Amino acid sequence: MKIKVFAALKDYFDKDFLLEEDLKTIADLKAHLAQQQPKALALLNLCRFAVDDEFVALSHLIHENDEISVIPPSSGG
Amino acid sequence: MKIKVFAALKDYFDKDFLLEEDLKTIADLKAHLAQQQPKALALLNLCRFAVDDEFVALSHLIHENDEISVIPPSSGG
Amino acid sequence: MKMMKSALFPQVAEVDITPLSATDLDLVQLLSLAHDPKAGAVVLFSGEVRDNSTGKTVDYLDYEAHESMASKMICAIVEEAAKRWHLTKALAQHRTGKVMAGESAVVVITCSPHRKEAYAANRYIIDRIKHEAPIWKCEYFTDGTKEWGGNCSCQKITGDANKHVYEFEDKA
Amino acid sequence: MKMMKSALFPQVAEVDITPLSATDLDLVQLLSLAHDPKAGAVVLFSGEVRDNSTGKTVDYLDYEAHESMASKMICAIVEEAAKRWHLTKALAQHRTGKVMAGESAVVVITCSPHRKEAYAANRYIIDRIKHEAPIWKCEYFTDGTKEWGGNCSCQKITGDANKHVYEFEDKA
Repeated sequence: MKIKVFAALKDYFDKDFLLEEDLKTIADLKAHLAQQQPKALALLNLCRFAVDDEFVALSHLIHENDEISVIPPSSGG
Repeated sequence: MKIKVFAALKDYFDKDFLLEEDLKTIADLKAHLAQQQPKALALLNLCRFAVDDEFVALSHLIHENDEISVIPPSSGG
Repeated sequence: MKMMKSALFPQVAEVDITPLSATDLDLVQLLSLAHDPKAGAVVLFSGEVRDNSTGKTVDYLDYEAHESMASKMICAIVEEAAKRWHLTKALAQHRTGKVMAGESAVVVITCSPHRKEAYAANRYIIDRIKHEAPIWKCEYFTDGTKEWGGNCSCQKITGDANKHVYEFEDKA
Repeated sequence: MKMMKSALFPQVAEVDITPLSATDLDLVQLLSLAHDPKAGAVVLFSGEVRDNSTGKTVDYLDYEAHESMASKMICAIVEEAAKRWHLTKALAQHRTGKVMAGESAVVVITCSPHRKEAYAANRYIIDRIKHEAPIWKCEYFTDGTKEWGGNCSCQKITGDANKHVYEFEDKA
């Protein structure tokens, strides 16, 4: 799967990267990312996740070629 | 006194004119105008009166050299 | 005439325009006058002449004003709003004379650090100008007829053509 | 990208702009695009970069967006508002990249026959864009420091950083 992160998440992760791990759900992905960067946990807990530009729940099943966006709370305007 | 009228009142009166009548109050002036132009009564009943650019009550006492504006309801904007 | 008296409202920068204009309202110039790096939120309202009214095609409107009273009243309304909502800048300008369909008859611009205040103040200013300023429109239709603009329908509620219902009040 | 799909909302004229812009927002051009002789009321909101934030002097902001999601979301919000308030025209455009203090970061224009709907729809659009669109600001200060913009404080009320409190709801 391909992961894209935005805004302050880029202080902890590359802005996009590939993950080869066997992660079944978005919840698994979130746990994996928090494990990689424990300092990002608070921010990850505020994030939404999107697959192919659609927001998905933590229970969403990940497919091998999914492009997953990790979306911090908006601060536009 | 000098009288100025506006908007639809000009269908009934000159836009400004002098009155020599002995009118004590704004109420007297209103009654006088309605007597001159009975068809203007409904509109006069909706109007406010101003002396020297300040709105005044019907009980306001008229002075000889007052300039009195007869102000229909606003329809600006 | 200055729209703002800095002696009264030192927090409000002066915007040096006339509240009545006999020529086209220049929205671009007014926006640039209202521009303020301390304001995060700018709200502009433009009241424009619709091309139809009561089922007839409008050619143009002709606005008449009691100029001295309308000018003072617009300034006072803008100043009151600027004070009440702590605006960084505020201005309003109303046309007089002939305004063609599609042209702007009145513009209100409010600037504030936060958008809530800019919207509320803008609405307050335009509602009071429309209801209270001694300005009247006469509609000229393409069929050659004309009609003096009716006043608002507040009278049905208040029982007095000069007492108005303001939608902004619950938001202030 | 078309901001409006006339097939869905035949009453809304199409305004052919991109919801995101990497260059200066041209308020004058946007106002002229939104111009509509059927609209008596035009409301423009411009969200501008303030020259200070949390006590520090702001040099510029840098806006990052999830561009495909933000574009779709802005279009959907504008379309929903246009339908809900029967707008004659509506558009919104948000900056990406570097926006200097005093420049406009987001513009919303709503046009309607009556002003109440133009104000309500405008507020709805900007509130939803600010709360929901995946767009983030990073503040760069004149002292050389930078800071990612915090999200709104709705979480204090809703208990969820992605559930928001909307002030427009009581006016819809």
